[in-house]
Amino acid sequence: MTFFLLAAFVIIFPILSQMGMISSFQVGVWGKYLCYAVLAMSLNILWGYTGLLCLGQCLFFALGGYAFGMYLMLMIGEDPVYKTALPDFMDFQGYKELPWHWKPFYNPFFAVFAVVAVPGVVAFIFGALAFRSRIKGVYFSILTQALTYAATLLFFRNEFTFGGNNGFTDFKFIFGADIREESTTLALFVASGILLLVVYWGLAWLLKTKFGKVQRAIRDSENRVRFSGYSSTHYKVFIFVLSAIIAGLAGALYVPQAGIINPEEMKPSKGLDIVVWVAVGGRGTKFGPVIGAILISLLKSWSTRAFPEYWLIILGLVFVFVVLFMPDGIVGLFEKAKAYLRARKGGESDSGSSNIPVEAK
Amino acid sequence: MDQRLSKLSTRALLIQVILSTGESQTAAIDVIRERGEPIISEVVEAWRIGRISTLGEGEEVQVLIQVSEGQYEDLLTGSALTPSGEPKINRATRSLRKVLKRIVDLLDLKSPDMSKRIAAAEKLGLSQNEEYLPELRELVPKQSDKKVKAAFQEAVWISELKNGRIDEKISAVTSLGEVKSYPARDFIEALLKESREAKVERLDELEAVAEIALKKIDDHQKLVEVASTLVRGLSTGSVLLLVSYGLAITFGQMGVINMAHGEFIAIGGYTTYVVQNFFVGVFGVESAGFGWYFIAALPAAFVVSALCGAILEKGLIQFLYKRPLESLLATWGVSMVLQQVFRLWFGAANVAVASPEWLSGSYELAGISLSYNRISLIVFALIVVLVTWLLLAKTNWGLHVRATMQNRQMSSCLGVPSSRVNMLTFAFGSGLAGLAGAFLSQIGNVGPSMGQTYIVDSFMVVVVGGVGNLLGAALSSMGIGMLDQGLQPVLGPVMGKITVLFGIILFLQFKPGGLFAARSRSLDD
Amino acid sequence: MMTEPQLTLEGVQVSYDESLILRGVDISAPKNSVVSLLGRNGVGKTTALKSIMGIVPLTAGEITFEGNSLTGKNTEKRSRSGIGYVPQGRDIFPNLSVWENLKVSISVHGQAARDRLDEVYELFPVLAEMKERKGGVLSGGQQQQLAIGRALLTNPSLLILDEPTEGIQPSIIDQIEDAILHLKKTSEMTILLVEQYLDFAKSVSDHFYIMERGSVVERGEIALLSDELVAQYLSV
Amino acid sequence: EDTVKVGVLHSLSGTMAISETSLRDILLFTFDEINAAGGVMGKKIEPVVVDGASDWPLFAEKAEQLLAQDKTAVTFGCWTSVSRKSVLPVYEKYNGLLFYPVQYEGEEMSPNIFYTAEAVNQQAIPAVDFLLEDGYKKFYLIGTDYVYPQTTNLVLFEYLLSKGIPVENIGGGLRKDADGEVISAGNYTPFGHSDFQQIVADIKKFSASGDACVINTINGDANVPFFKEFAASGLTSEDCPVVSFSLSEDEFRSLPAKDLVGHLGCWTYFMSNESEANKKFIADFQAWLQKTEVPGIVKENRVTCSPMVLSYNGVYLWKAAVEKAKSFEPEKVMAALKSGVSFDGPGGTVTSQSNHHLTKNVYIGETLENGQFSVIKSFDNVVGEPFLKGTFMKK
Amino acid sequence: MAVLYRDTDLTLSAEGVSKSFDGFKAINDLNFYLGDGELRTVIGPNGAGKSTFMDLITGRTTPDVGSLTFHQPDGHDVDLCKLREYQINRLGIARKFQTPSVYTQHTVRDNILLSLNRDRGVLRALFYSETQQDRDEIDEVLEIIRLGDRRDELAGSLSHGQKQWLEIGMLLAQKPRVLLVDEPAAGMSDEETERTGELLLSLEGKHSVVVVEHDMEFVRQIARKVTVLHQGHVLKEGSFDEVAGDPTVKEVYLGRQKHTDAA
Ligand SMILES: Nc1ncnc2c1ncn2[C@@H]1O[C@H](COP(=O)(O)OP(=O)(O)OP(=O)(O)O)[C@@H](O)[C@H]1O
Ligand SMILES: Nc1ncnc2c1ncn2[C@@H]1O[C@H](COP(=O)(O)OP(=O)(O)OP(=O)(O)O)[C@@H](O)[C@H]1O
Ligand SMILES: CC(C)C[C@H](N)C(=O)O
Ligand SMILES: [Mg+2]
Ligand SMILES: [Mg+2]
Repeated sequence: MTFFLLAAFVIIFPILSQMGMISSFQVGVWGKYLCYAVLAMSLNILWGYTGLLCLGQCLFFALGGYAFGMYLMLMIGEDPVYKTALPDFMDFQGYKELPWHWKPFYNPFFAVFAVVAVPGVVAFIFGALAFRSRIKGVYFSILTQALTYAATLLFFRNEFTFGGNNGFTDFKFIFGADIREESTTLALFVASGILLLVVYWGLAWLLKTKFGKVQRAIRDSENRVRFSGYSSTHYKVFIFVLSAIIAGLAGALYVPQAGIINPEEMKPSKGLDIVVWVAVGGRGTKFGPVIGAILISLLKSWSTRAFPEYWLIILGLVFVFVVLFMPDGIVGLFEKAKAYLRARKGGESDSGSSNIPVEAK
Repeated sequence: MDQRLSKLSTRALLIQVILSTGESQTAAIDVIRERGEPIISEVVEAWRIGRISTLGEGEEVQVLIQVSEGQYEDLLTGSALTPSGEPKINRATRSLRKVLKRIVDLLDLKSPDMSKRIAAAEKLGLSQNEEYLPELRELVPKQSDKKVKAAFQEAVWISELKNGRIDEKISAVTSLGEVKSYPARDFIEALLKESREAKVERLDELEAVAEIALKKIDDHQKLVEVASTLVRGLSTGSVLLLVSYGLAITFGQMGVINMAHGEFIAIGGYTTYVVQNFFVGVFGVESAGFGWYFIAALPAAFVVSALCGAILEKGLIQFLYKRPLESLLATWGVSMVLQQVFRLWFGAANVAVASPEWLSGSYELAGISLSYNRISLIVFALIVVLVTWLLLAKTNWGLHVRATMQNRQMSSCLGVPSSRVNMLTFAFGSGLAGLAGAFLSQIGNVGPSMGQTYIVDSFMVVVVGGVGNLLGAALSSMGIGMLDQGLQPVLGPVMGKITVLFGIILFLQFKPGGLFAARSRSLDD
Repeated sequence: MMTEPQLTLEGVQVSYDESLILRGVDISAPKNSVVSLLGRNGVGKTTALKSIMGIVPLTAGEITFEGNSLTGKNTEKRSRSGIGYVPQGRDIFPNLSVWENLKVSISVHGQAARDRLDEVYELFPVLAEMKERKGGVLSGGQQQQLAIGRALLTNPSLLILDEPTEGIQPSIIDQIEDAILHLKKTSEMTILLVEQYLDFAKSVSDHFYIMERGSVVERGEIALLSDELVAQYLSV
Repeated sequence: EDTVKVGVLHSLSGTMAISETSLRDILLFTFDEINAAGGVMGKKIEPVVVDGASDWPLFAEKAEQLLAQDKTAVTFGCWTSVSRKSVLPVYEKYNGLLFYPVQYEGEEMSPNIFYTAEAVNQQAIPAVDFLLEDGYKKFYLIGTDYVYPQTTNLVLFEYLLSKGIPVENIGGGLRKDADGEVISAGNYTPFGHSDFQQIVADIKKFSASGDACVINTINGDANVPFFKEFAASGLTSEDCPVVSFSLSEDEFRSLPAKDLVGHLGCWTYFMSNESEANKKFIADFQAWLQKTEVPGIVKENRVTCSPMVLSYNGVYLWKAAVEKAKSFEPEKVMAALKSGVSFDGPGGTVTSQSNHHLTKNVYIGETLENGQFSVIKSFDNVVGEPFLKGTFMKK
Repeated sequence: MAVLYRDTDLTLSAEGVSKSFDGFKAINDLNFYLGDGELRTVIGPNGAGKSTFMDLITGRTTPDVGSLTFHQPDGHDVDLCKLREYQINRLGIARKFQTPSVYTQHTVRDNILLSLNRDRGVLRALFYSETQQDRDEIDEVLEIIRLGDRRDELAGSLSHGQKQWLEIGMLLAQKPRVLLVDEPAAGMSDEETERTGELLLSLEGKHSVVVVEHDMEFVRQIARKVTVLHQGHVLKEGSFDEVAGDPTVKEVYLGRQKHTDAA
């Protein structure tokens, strides 16, 4: 059901925009939100369904973004300040020729491959190490945070060959199309929409498989899973890599729409933002992350314009409110409402809705 | 020399220096150079930091020294005075100050204050100015204190490196090597280089002794470097410890993923700021009373943060004990709110907190410089660890905290007042964060997002130590601090920090539960 | 036995989420007696005990202890007013040492608890032997002993035991049995016992209650617990 | 319609808010001042304030919102270079107009951005000139590890060499690429670094032999721990002055002034400027602060500083250019700017140049105990030059 | 009288195994041999090391010294000390824990499904689809543990005793060669205990089973060969009566044996 809702949205939105009812700006903004939604889903399969709270999901997003950004940088050609084939920041930092690891990125296929491979490989190495030595719970969370923090510092460095603090900006062409054209904006929106639908559908499928069940079993009792003959390490590495790849893809689509990628994008606080999206929407629900990411981003976008001085307070209170009164997020609230309607015949359904511990009452 | 001038009192001369310009100023300075009264350095220092002002115009003009806020002294008479108008601040020019600084340094050579004498000798020696050499030489035997004497002697040698005869140079080099003089190192090296490049007359003997001396100095320096690094590591570790200890309680003991921890640190910082302003209001910046503000700020910071913590616990956290992950979301929200509240209350800019006199400055020990605020930081961290340990390990309250955190329901079943324990514990943890904030105000920023700087580090420390283990947190902060400072000289601060982070990641591969992992046989822990 | 009841449950209802688990339970335990609560797996025995401790909220009914209603009292107050509890599953504090586990009770209940300590050590010598060991690493049976010892130290006038013999070696079960009989004789203690081990229950109890799907279906003096009843309600 | 919408795009939250909020304040003041005097070409300015939240993609989004939705005629905003770089494509796409007020590393000249900021040759170079003249022979470079400090220091490195300073007298460390060419000069710390023990110890060694100074491009609040450590180690400005490029009067509000006395700054405006224009400007601003009702604006102890004045100047230059072009059309306004318009601002006359930068006065100042600068040298009418790298290389 | 020891091949042998925790010897030079298809009962005082021994076999901890060998039907011997938990399980060694451990957020049925003896690799799990045989097996197990009517409820909402049963069901679903059953009767009524006993007896011959229990009635019911552990070491091995009559066993373990005698 939710899938068709999403699909309808992805189809109708561009049509409305073609009819002039939605501005190209809105299309661009929503395109980014769709990427956020995918990013949130990628965290949800880890956190919501496997119990692995990754605070560094932003890293994979950014890595995908950087990988694709490298391609976009090379596509700028000789246009801006220095009129050389090198990206401006390289001229600027005194490079005489393109570093070797940049060269393959002239090829768009390689770039797309890298978008998948780089986050995937990083996740694989990190995941294999961490899960083998049975790092779990908060230890895992904090480690992922340390990882993304270290990466941020690394990318901030000028000499890391990725533009330092300023990162990549001022993209001009994507697959031959002018990135500033409205049609490109629309195309990117549609691409993001398709990514969203595919990921949504794919994850829904995954959850139904036995794999999905093992995943949730790991969340509940990982040791039990091991004693039942499953290598929880393999499962966790697989899901971690998958999630990183999805995040990377989201990042790759995000970057041309946002127009910039820089190390700020992998800062630990960004990782927490994603966690918040998922939690607000409803952790461990299919639709929750999507709705959480979009609603929070909308709220942020709207309130930074409407209440520039107060928006942080508004947003912060929303989080507190959600936690206190919607323990299973927005989606959980819907479920509760549905269950309530169903059970209304059964008389007073108890206070179960707010899991307020008894001793605290 | 101007007869008229030399008849004037030093105070009057100073007034002339301050009020006149050009030749008559220079003349006055020349005379002052001959005088040796402490008032000179006092006035020069006051002039430097804008405490000299004038009152009135023309012949009537009076020169005043500001003693403290609104309190002045007539420079000519030295008597206290309440100005009849608005005094106008008078400032020395930069070049004048540099000249006067030299005079003051020379004066300081005879200052009764030992540390001033040492500093002056050091400085004049390093300047390698020929003019000062005779005076320095003359003063060496007059020093009774060994340390002072050594400083003067060293200054003489350093000066001789440039101004001495060749034999004097050689003996100076040798002696400097003996005392392993660090400041001399670069001069000796320059001397060596000069001699090598001057192809006409190479001074073989000088070169030989210079090489030996350099080696001696370098070897010693390596030792000092290691020792200094250790001290710096301790101090960095203490900062980490202070900022993370509150979290070791709220997160480690209670399981609340407290993202607002940083804001509690900020509350401590702001409390210190408010207390400081209060003291300024009551005592004035200059008064002795002001220096005590920090002593008052410590308990204040603790209490204010603890209160805020208690409110947060009662209003929010207590509903989340069964859902620890959600505490992350809620406290993240609280953290956003608090940050913006700080901005609206105190402004978006950081606020200034001045260190009291007794926390400024440093102490030199065998070549290692120990600044007072760092030393007190280390001591304070130690106290925090001790007190926390005593509270948690030796009191019933501590036992209740630990029992409640391990199994809230069961401890209630045994009659432990768990909701009160929860509140007090959270308040205590928050109070510790506030204390950390108070201390951080002495070495860093106080501002709306000051807490954010520390939050990642704090969680890391707690996790590396082993969640729930206070000793672990203490050791891990020291370890991380040492590692950080140890790597910095080699890799620089950025790569050093990155390496530390990767080091932590690797460390947890081997100790997946941190330094002191809580062991359990239960299947789902 | 004509004494007034130490504890009464009247029409107690409890539900988890949407389903009603206790559908009006009435129990009354006379002072200084041992009452067994029997029934198949999942009929709600543990839930009934939890409702006495205030761990699960009642949706209806009332619980009275020593003449006072427990409604509105939180768990901690109930414990302080003299109810001791040994939960099913032991709930040892895993990272506290054995001694600290016991000390939690002592710290709350003071001198009276300390006086009991020797008694507890005598009953479960292993607790004295393993004082310094962390509660979490004890064997299952040792943990069970610790849980009972810890509850005894709260010096309760009502002791609630949820399957106390589970996982305990036979010789110690005997001792527990002796201890219960001894307590009954020497103190005013009332004991509410949930037990699957029928022989044990029979030999220590004065009264029995049988539960079936959330309600009490049979009650009486223990001597009246006939094989028919057992066959009807306790076997499969 | 008698209003014209003008965008204000600064971070009011997040890490950069400490600096940027003051620019919002001054802009709102300027708009009120202009509106009180009749507006721009008869139209009142209607500010649209948005919060970029120190979040660079959000800056881009907000910029687009200002241009596409609010249809603002011009935007005043950005502080960090990265925020400017993130909105640059947006302004080019919509052919909008942005005024950028904060000193930066140069090497950029977008057709849609006007840089009222100090270019490197209007800040760093004059400062070094002054130090050389003052007899300093050793220079220690220190900064935050990112583009602005790295670039500025590279330029300064070249400049110092060209002035005959030997390499060994340039402290902080050098890094060379494979060909032995220097690609980075100076000691760098991460953003928000708080532990300067090691670096200050290094500086102490470096300056032991006298005649040394520190060139500080540390950005933001990391300056506080740096100066606290510096002072705690016993160093003073007479021993080794620090000249900072990111510390203005506004930042001094949050620094313990006594730790900074005698250290140097270099800007195109100082609050202590004696001119009548400046006195009036300050008085008006203070008066405005007292009566404004915008939430979160601090009213006590406020100061003015170069980025604020450059924002202020920007608004007036825009007004002048609009009136010259007789149009709000960004393209025409930019053309008018390029043709050269002047404004007598609080820091002296500024004139727009065809290279999108300003000709303005540069002042070297010395920090006083009250958080003000006292001018010790000024350079008049320095022409802003964004492209400097490589220009001092002899070989 | 049941056959005490059938001269069959071994499936599991432990030789000279010791394990200590912080200096405390939980297992002390233990030798233990389990025959193919044998039903073995292990008793011993609380803390004797029974559960720890199972921990060692299943890879939860590794012995300090000694060897643990699994003898496969094809004649290969496998050193268990070198394997991880899931590898040991895949060899066919499955365990029921002393405190019930089930997937609380899964339905009763899925708990069984996840325990079925199928390829448990990642890819297989992805492309696994339920066959009729799987369904039958699940139903069969549910039947045995009598939780059929609660098959679609979350396991977390079962009572203690029901969880015990569910875990036994999960054990059965794995169809292992060796079953290690730690206190299966705890929390069960006498009737159910007896049923559990019958169930275990029915496995005899097809599977090797090690049962740990303190319920002497139950032990008597299922006893073939009984091993008594004490302080990490085998104190006595033999038939139920031999063991129960042993004075040391009586002293350290059985006590006055009132209930067992009565039965
Ligand atoms: N947390 C829970 N959520 C939902 N249902 C529960 C929960 N705990 C218990 N139940 C249900 O309540 C019923 C009664 O459980 P309870 O634990 O009281 O049984 P019991 O009589 O103690 O059984 P046993 O002898 O197995 O311990 C059971 O059907 C169980 O499924
Ligand atoms: N991880 C550990 N750390 C310390 N001691 C341990 C650990 N694991 C087990 N022990 C100790 O080893 C001994 C054996 O424990 P084990 O659980 O094997 O006993 P058991 O025979 O199963 O007892 P029960 O019948 O009570 O279940 C106990 O004394 C226990 O405290
Ligand atoms: C130095 C800073 C205040 C501003 C500079 N333009 C930057 O890149 O961030
Ligand atoms: Mg029960
Ligand atoms: Mg056991």
